[in-house]
Amino acid sequence: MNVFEIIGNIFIIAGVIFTLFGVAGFFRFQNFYIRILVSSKVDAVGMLTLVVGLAFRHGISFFSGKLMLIIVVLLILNPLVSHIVARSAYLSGHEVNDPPEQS
Amino acid sequence: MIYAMLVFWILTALLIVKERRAIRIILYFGAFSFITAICFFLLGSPDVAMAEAAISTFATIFFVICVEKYTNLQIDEAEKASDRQEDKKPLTYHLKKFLPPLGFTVFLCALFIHFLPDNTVNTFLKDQYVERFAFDVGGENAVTAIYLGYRVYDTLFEALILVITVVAVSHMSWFDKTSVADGRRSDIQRSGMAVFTIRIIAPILLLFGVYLIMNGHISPGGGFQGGVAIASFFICRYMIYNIYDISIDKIIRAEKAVFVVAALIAVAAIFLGVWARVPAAYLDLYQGTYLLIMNALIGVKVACTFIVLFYRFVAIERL
Amino acid sequence: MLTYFVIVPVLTAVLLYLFSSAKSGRVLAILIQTGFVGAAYYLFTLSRQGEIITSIGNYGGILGIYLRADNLAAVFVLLTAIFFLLASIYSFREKDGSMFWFLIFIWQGALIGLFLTRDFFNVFVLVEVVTMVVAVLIMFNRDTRSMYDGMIYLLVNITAMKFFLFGLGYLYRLTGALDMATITQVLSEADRADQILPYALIMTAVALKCALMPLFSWLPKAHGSPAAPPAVSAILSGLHIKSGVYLFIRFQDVFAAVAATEFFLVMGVVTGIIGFIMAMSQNDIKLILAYSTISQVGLIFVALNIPDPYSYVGGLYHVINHALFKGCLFLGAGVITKVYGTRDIYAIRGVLRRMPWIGAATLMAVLGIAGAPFFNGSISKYFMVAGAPELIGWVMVFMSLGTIIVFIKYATILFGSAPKPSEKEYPILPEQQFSIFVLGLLCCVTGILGVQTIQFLFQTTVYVDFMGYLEKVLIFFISLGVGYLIYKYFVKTSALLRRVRAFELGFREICASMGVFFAMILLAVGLA
Amino acid sequence: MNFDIIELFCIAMFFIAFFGLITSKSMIKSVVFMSLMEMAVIMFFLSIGFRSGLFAPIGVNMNPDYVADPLPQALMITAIIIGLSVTAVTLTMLMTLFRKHNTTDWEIVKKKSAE
Repeated sequence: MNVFEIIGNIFIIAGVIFTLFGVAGFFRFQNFYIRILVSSKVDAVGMLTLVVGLAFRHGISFFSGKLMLIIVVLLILNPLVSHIVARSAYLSGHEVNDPPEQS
Repeated sequence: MIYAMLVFWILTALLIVKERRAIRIILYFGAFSFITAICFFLLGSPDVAMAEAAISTFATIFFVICVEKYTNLQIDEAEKASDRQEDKKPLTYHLKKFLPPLGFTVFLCALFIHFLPDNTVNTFLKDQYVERFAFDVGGENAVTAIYLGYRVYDTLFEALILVITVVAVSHMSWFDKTSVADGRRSDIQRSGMAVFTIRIIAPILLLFGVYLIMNGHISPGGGFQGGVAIASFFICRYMIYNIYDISIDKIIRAEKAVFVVAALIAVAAIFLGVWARVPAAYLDLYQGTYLLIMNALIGVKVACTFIVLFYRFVAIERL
Repeated sequence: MLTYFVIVPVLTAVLLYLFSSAKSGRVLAILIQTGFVGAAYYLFTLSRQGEIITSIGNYGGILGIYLRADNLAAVFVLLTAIFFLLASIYSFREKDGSMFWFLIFIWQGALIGLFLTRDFFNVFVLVEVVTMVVAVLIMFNRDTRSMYDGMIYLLVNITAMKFFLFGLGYLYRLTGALDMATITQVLSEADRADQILPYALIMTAVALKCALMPLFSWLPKAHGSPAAPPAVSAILSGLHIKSGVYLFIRFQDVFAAVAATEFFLVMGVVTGIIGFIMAMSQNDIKLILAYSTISQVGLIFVALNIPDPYSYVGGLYHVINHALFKGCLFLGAGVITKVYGTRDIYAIRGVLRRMPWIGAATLMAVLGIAGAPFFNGSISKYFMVAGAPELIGWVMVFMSLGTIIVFIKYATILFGSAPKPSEKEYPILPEQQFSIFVLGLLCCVTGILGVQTIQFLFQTTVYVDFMGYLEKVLIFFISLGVGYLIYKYFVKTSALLRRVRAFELGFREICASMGVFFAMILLAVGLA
Repeated sequence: MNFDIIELFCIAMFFIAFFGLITSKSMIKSVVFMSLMEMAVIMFFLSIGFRSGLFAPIGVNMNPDYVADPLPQALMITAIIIGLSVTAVTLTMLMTLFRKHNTTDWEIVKKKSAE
C-alpha cells in the first residue's frame, strides 16, 4: 500500500462519514428547507470526497482524468439541483418558517 | 454489489405498488429507472445502461407533465378525498380487497418457479458473434456490430416505431395542429442561476452526444444514446430561451427523410451483401464508413424524434 | 429477394407521407397495391417449386436474420396483398389521406414481414409495430369511445408481448439461437421439462393475439369500435387476427415436443361456443360481426388441432374463407351504418332493396359464413368435419348451428321494406360497391371451385365425397330450420341474453385472465 | 435445482408488476407497471449467461469466455426503445381521456366511454 492509496482510503472513509451525517440529518430535521440543505451536503461533500478518494487510489491515469471530469460536472450541477428544488418549493407556497407549535 | 442493487430494485417496486398518489409514483419510478440502469451496467452491458438512463430521463419528463396536468385538473383533490375515505375503512376491508389478487399472483409465481427450466446456458450464438464480428461488420463494439450489422433489419423496424410514435402522438392528441404558434413564450418561471448554469452545461451535452455518435463503433454508446443526448441539448435550449420557436413540422419531415435514407443505405450495404464483395484491402475503410454513417443517421433520427416528443408534451399537452 | 416485400411497402408509406398531395397519394397508393398483388402472385408461383430462403446480409451460419417463403407463408402474403388492395379501393376517399395511407402501408409491410420472417425476435418487433399502427388506426376518427378501445387494445397487446419476450429469453438461454429452424432442431433433442415454461409464456401471448377464450375481451372493442374506419375493421377481423393463427401454426411446429394440441382443441370449442352466444346477444351490427370472429377463430382452432390432414387443410381454407366473408360483411356494414345512420340491428331493414349490389354481396357472404351449399364456408366446414372424430364432428356442427342463428339475426337487415330515405342521403360510392361486391363474389367462386382452389393454393389433393356432402347439405337445412326457430322464440325475447350483452371486461380483468390462461396452459402441459 | 439468483429477482419483479396491473385503479399506475414488467424481462435477458467477472463485449480479439453476451444487449436496446414509444403514445391517449372524462380511474372511464 503506497501513500496514494492510504490517502485515498482516508478520503473514502471521510466521504462515507459525511454521507452518514447527511442521511441522519435528513431524518433529524422536519423543516423542508433544512432538509434540502442537509441532503445537498450528501450530494456535494460526501459524493465529492468519495470520488476524490477513488481518484487518489488510482493514481495519475486516464481513469482519474474521467473522475475529475465527473467532479467538475458534480460541482456545477449539485448546487443547481438543490437551488431548483428549494426555489420551486418556495414559489409553490411552501412556508419557510416552521409553523408555530401547537400545545 | 449487484445483489444489493437488486434488493433496492425490488424495494422501489414495492414502494410503487404501495403508493397511491400519482406524483410520488413518478418520483419512485425515477429512482427505479436509475437503479435499473446501474444494474444493467453491473451486468456488463454499458450500452443498455446508457440507453436506459437516457430513456428514463425522457419518460420521467413525460410522466411529470402528465401528472402536473392531472393535478391542475383537480382530479388529485378528489382522489385524495376518496383515499381518506378508504383509509378509514377497517383492515378486514383492505384484506378482502387485496388478498385474492395477491394469492393469485403468488400462486402464479409458485407455478412459474416450479416449472423453472434448469438447463445450462447455451452459448452457441454468443461464441460466433464474439469471434467474428470484427471481421464481418467491423468496429470494436460487438453490440453495435450486431445492432447495425447482423440485425440491422430489426433496427430499421425499431426506427420505424419511432416514426409511428411521432405520427401517433401528434395525431391522437386533443390538439389538432402539429405545432403551437411559433415564437410564443412559455409560462415557466426561469431562475437566473439555472439559466447561467445550463448555459455552461448545454455545449458539453452537445459535445458528449456527438462524441457518443462518432465513437459508437469502438466504445459504449452509439447512434441511439448520442441522439438522446443531442435531444437533451434542445431541452436545455428551451430552458434558456424559454420560447417555442422550433418548427415541429419541419423536424417531423426531416425525421422521415432521414429514416428513408438510413433504410436505403442499409439495403444497399447489408441486404445486397455488398460487404462480401469489397476487396480485402478496403474492407476496414468500407466498414468503418458504413458504421459511422449509420450511427450518425440513427443519431439524427432519434434526436429529431425526441425533440418532437419533448416539444409536443411541453408545449401542447401542458396547455 | 424476400426483403423487398417488406421494405418496399414501408418505404412507400414514408415517401407517400412526405411527398404526395391528397389526390395523387391515393391514386399512387392504389397503383402500388395493384403492383403488389402481381408481385405476391409471382412469389406464390415461385414458392410452389420449393421453399425460398433469403439471408439478410449473407453472414453465413445463423448469424443474420433469415426470411423464408414456403407454401403457407406465400399463401398468406397473397391473401394480404389482395385484401389490402380491396380495402384500399374501398377507402379511396378516406379523409386525412396521407396519414391513412402511411399507416395502411406500414401495416401491410409489417404483416408481410410477420408472415415471412424466420426469426423469433423479429416476430416480437414486427408485432409491436403492427400493434402501434392498429391502435392509431382504431382511434383514427378520435371519438371518445374509440379512444378507450384503442387504449385497451394497445395496453393489453403490449402486456401480452412482455410474456412473449420473457418466454423468448428462456428459449434463447436453452437453445442459444433465435432462428426458428435452428430452434426446432435443437428443441427436438432437448429435455421436455425445459421447454414447458417458454412454451407456456409464448403461447399466452399468441392466444391473446387469437382471442382465445379467457382472453377475448379486447377483440370486440377493437374490431367493433364504432368510429374506426370500416376498412380498418375489415382488415383487423379478416386478416389481422389470422397473423395470430399463423404464428400459432408456426410455433406449434417449433415446440413439437410439448405442443398441447388437446388443450387448444378444448379451448377452441369453448371459444367457439361462448363466441356465438355473445354474438347472438348483441344488437350493434359491428359488434355482432366482431363476436362472430371470435367464434370462427374457435372453429379454426378446433380444426387445426385435429391430427388429420383433411381437417388441417379445411382449417387453413377456412382461414382464407373467413377473411373473404368477414371482410365483405365488415365493409358492407360500414356503408350500411353510414346510410342508415344507426348501428342497431332492429332499426335497419330492407338493405337489398335500397342498395342491391351491397345487399347481394352481403347475402353471399352471409350464406358463405353460414355454410350454405355451393358457398365457400360449406367446403371448408365439410373438410373440417370430414377429418374429425365423430364427437368433435358433432361439436362442430353445433358450433355452425350457432353461427347460423347469429347470421339469421344478421340477415334480417337485408329484407323487409326500406324506410323512407332521409333528406340528407349518404352517397354510395362506386368504388365501395365494387370492392364489397368483389369480395362477395369471391365467396361464391371459392365455394363452387372449392376443391380446385385448395389444390391450387396448398397443393393438396382432396376429394369431396358426394354422399357425404349431400349429408352436410341436409344437416345445413335442418340446422337452418332449428336455427330459425331458436331465433324466433329465444334470441328475440330472452332476458338472459340481455344480461350477457352487457358483459365486458376492463383492463385489469383482462390482465388477470392472461394470468389464468398462463396457469391453465402451464398445468395442461406440465401435467401431461 | 440449478437456477440463477438474478433470475429469481427478475421473476419476482415480473409478478410484482403483474400484481400491480391487476389491482391498480389508476391508468397512470398501469402504464408505470407495464414499464416495470418490461424492465424485469430486460434484466432477465441481460443476466443470461452472466457471472461476476465478465466484461463488456468491447475490444479487439476478445475471448468469449470473459465477456458478456452481446446479442441480448443489442436486442434489449430495441426493446427499451419500443417501451419508450409505447409509454409516449399511451400518455398522449391518457391526456386526451383526462380532458374528456376528468378522471384516471379505469372503471369510471369504462362506464363513461360506453355511453
